[in-house]
Amino acid sequence: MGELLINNAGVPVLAYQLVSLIIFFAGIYGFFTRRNLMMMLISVELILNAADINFAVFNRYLFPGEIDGMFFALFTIAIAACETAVAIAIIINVYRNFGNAEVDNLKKMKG
Amino acid sequence: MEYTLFVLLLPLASFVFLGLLSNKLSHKASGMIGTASLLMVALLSYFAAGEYFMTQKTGALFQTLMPLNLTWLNMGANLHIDMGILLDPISVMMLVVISTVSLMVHIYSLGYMKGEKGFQRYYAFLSLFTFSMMGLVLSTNIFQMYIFWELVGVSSYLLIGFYYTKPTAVAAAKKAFIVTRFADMFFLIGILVLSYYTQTFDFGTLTSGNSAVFQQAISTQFLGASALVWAMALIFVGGAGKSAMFPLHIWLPDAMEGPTPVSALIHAATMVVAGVYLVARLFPVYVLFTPEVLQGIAYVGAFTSMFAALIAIVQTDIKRVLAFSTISQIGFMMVALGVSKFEGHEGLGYMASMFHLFTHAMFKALLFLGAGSVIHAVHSNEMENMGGLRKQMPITHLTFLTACLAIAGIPPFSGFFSKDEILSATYLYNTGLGVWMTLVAGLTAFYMFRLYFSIFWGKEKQHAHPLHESPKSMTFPLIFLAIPTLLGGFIPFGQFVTADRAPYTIHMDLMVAGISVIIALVGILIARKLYQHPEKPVTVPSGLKGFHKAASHRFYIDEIYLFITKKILFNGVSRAFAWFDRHVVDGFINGLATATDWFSIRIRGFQSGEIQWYAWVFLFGTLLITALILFI
Amino acid sequence: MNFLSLFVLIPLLMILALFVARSRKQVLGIMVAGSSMLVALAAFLAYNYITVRNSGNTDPMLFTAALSWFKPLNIQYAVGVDGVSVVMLCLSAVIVFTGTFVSWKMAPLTKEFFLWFSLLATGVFGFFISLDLFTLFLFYETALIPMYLLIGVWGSGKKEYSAMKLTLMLMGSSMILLVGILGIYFGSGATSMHISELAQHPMPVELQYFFFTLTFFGFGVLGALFPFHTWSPDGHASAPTAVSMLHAGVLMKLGGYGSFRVAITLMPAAAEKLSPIFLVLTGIGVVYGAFAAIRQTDLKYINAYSSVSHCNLVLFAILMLTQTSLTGAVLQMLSHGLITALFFALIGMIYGRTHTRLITDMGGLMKIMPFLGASFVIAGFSNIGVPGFSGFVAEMTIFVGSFENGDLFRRILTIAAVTSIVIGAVYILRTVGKFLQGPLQNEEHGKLDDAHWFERLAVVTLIAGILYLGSFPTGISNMISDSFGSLLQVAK
Amino acid sequence: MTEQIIFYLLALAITAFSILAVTSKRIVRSATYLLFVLLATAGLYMLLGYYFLFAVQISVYAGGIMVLFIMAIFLTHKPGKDIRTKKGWRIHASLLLSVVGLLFSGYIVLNNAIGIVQFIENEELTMQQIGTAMLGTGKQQYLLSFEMMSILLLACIVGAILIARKTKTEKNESNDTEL
Repeated sequence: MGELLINNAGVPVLAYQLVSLIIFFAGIYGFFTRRNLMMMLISVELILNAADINFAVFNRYLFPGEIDGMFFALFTIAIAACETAVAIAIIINVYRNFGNAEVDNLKKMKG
Repeated sequence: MEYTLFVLLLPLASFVFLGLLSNKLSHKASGMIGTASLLMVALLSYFAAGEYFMTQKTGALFQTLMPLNLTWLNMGANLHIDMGILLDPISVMMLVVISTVSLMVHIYSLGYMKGEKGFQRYYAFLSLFTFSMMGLVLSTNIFQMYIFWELVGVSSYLLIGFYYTKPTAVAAAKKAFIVTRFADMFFLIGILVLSYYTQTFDFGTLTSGNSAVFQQAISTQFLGASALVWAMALIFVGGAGKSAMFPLHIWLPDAMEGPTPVSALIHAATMVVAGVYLVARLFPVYVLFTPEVLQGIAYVGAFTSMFAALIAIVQTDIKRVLAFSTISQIGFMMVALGVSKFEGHEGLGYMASMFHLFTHAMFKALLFLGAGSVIHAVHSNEMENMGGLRKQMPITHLTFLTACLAIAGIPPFSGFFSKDEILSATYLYNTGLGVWMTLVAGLTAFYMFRLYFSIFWGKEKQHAHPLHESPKSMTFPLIFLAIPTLLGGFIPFGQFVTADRAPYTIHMDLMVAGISVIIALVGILIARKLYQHPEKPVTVPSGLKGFHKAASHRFYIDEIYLFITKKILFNGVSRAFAWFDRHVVDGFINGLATATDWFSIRIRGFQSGEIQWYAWVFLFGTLLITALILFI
Repeated sequence: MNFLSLFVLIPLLMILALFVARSRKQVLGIMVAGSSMLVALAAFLAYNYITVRNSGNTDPMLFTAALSWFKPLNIQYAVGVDGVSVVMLCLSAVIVFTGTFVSWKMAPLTKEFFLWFSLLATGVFGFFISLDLFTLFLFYETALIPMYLLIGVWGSGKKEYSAMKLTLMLMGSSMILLVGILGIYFGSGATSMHISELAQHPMPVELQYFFFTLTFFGFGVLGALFPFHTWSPDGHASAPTAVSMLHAGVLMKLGGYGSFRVAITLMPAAAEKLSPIFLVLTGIGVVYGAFAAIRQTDLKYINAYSSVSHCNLVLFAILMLTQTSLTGAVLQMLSHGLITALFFALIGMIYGRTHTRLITDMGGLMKIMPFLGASFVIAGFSNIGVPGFSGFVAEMTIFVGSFENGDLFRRILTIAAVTSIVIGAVYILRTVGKFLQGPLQNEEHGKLDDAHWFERLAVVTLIAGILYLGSFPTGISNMISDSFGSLLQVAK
Repeated sequence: MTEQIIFYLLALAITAFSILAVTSKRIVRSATYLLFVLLATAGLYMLLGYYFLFAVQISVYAGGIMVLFIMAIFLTHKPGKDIRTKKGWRIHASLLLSVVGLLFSGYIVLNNAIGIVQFIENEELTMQQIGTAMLGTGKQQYLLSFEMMSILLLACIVGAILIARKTKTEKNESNDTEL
């Protein structure tokens, strides 16, 4: 087990995976606990980033001759950019309407 | 004799015409149109009667004619309701009676109703009533009769409620309609039962005396009696309702709220004898196949006549006295039918009943019109406001006296003959019943002369304005009706109308006649002694106080009805139903809705609207499902 | 395309035209033109039908046409009429026509009101001409859904509650109905949902029991089957006048029509077997509705409960399964449609003047508005089956027909149902006595006016229909009765 | 060996900063920690030999997106103010679920461990190859995705402008308008 985490030959896949898992769950935690929309967006970015790492790593280790994983990572970064732009526009709008940028304002879906 | 169709069409046309144009026509014009059409109807009827009784006789028997019979509505393979005209001795006789009385009432109303609001409407309704009544007597089948039976009820409702702004009139009209409709329901059920087993509505088939028609009806038993007995008894209940037999008589006294000429036409002469006519129409069935029902009819009639006579003694409203007298007299007719057999001398009762129907129509109409004349002058129905009117109103007085003598059964007035026949028939049947009916005859004489003396004798009362005789349009009918009242008894009725259609010569039973005349005279004398000088108040003997009180309250029958209908049916059952509907049936549906609502309120906490909470649950679920897939 | 499709096309065209209508005048013009065309079309149809029948054509359905619009399940747009459909179409046309005139002063949102009204009419007409079960169901739903808006938006009183209740109950029942219809289709193994084809593929009896119950129940709720009638008093009381007319006059008839066209025709064996259960329910409904009407003080509630009683009588007669009783049922649908429409029209007009529907708040109105008063009395008399009016013909046919069914149990039920004619008299006369007769109760009412021309037109049209049916019933009765000959042979 | 050391340093940094990013009370700090995470991730790409990805990560993420973030934060927040978090029980629940999720996922990952410890060095992708891949339609070529991305970007630009734009009417009733 141990050599799958730390190995003289190189960096094992498992190590990358664990790093991405940590980022991912940190993002999830942030998403759950933060009221501020900006903070939630930051958490979402963390989650996306975790996914990107996995794409790149799997491509490199498991499918050496190919490029799909890298391109997925690339596209994801682009999508993240779009998403951020729109999200920020919305957040600014929320702020304009409510005087703050907190998610508790948005409760139209409450039953 | 197809022209008899016009007897129906003319009043109908006049009704439609007056009804549609009521606001456009003047009072006078509408009265004239109504009266003119009725005059033509009356002439046609007399002509038809003449032609029928002169020519339509094959051998010794009168024929049944059906100049017109069209299918109106098909009901299955065999049953169909027809609309047609049936002419036989009783229907022709009824034609004469109805058209005569109706014409007189039309003429009379020209004076009596003068200046009333809704005069046109009044004449329209009168025409409608005449049409319905004519249709009823001319029916060729029992369903046609039922149709016109209902129409008669409707026109009666409309006429009783003529003064529709008066709550008592509205209530009386309602009561009359509902009580008779209640009885009609039994009539209808009777028709249903009868028609199911015989597969016909037609009077011709039903009254042919052919037992094959009733084979199935007799052989089917239900609750201890044959279906035919049930059917005929139920049909009689319908007749009893229209003819105000006990215990369905309660509507008739109240119906006096209508205009007096209406009472004369509907509630004395024509509509109320429809029940008698119905029994007479189906008489062959009753007498040949269900004698037990006929016996019941006799007892109901006997009881009713005594019952009504007792109440009539203590009434103070003159129209009510007459109303109860009518009930009592119809009881006579029913008894006569009930005790009758089919053929020859045994069939005397049938003839007597029809005879009495005829004479009664004339003198009772006369009495009512006379009473109307008095009311017109005095503006009150109560006896205590009247007295000594014989000087101011000589014509009314004389004609009224004629009618009183007729109803009391004093020779040679018409009532004597017909009543005598009835008494003879009852004695023939059963002496006890004969004695009972003789007593009723005595009571009749007593209460009628109580009425007569109270109105026309005694001290004159103070009135707001001087009294005077009624106008000619009102006195003419009085005089006209006095003629048959005086002379009607000499018509050889047995030659025309008998149960088996064979002519029958009336034999006066001197014994019975003597007794009845003596009893009547005694009644008159007592009445004279008590009421000729009513300034001396009549004291009720202490032994009869209780009776007096009960009779004044009409033996509390109305109260019993009120209790049953108002308290139990409408307040109890109906309220219970309404409550049940709102709370149980609807409550169930609403409960379903409420339960859904309650449940959704309980679970709506999950829909907090917080995206993070949703995400939390989502992740939780994902992990759970993954775990389940992995470990199970 | 045969001319029956015009019954659906005309209302659809009316809807299209209403979309572009700009003014109130145009809206009314479109409605009057359209509904007159429908009446003319109905008359044309009746004339054609009688001509074809007289020429000796004895096909069960005339003027048939079919067009498959959903191949996988072979769902067709199939049309065709028999005597029953013809009279129901005539009834619907007359009521749409009079409903238009009754809503002459409808405001606000006149255009939208008539839009939904026309959609409702589309559904109704489509229902009566359809022979394909699925299309039938589709039109049925089309007729139901506009009700929600019509009541919810233009209604009065607790309209939201009523609209919700009505829609939910009817939707619930049509859900059950859909199960029944699909069950019939799959159970019978037919290749299409065309009624005549389904009739040739009778189902196994055990399946019939189940699906008959579902189908009859599904249609029955719309026909105010006791105890699922409570949507009707609330719905009718809250609905605007024309909608009450159309709903009580025509839409409730969809239930009766459907239950014999689908439930009885396709599953005669189950109908014979299960009818006692439903007969008891409908029998109770007949008497119960009448009794409940006695206690009501709101004119619309009185008529609504009276409708419950009469509509139960329709179902009652259908379940009696004799030719005469079925004829009576259709006559009763026709008669009750006209009468109840007349009632609701009059109540609407009176309410529009007095602004109250409580009979205890009114009195002596006969003197103030003789035309409306007299018409109300006529409606009342027809309602309680006075001869000369349609109610009598219908009820008597039902009673005689029900009695023809030799079963003692059914006959006792028939006698129980006969009592409704007395109870009917009680509530009608009570109502008339309270608010039309007697002294004037409210001085304010003394200044009110009688009917306007458009109101008179509607009322006179309906009364003419009632009188015609009541006085000369032979032709219509025979036309209906002939349509049942073949049906009952199948049942035997 | 250098490689391993660099990786573990980066891993340590990523772990620390990502946790800090989601727990910090100050939003600007959070954003900064996020920047560090992103930069460290870029480092990982470098380690993996994806230089182009490294460049994109730095320029788009750490450069472009972070600027947007900072701008937005300045627009919507008063500096120096603590941001609020959820109530206590919610934090505990979230923490619990995150940790459970982490352990659970880690368990799965470890149980299905991929035994590769070293990747095969390939030739670095040239820009030309990347460009061809982006604009070709053959195997492993992504014109469709690329074009979709461009449309998405366009839509986002328009959307963002529309959403964030201040309309005149909005100005008047900005107080009572709900989203």
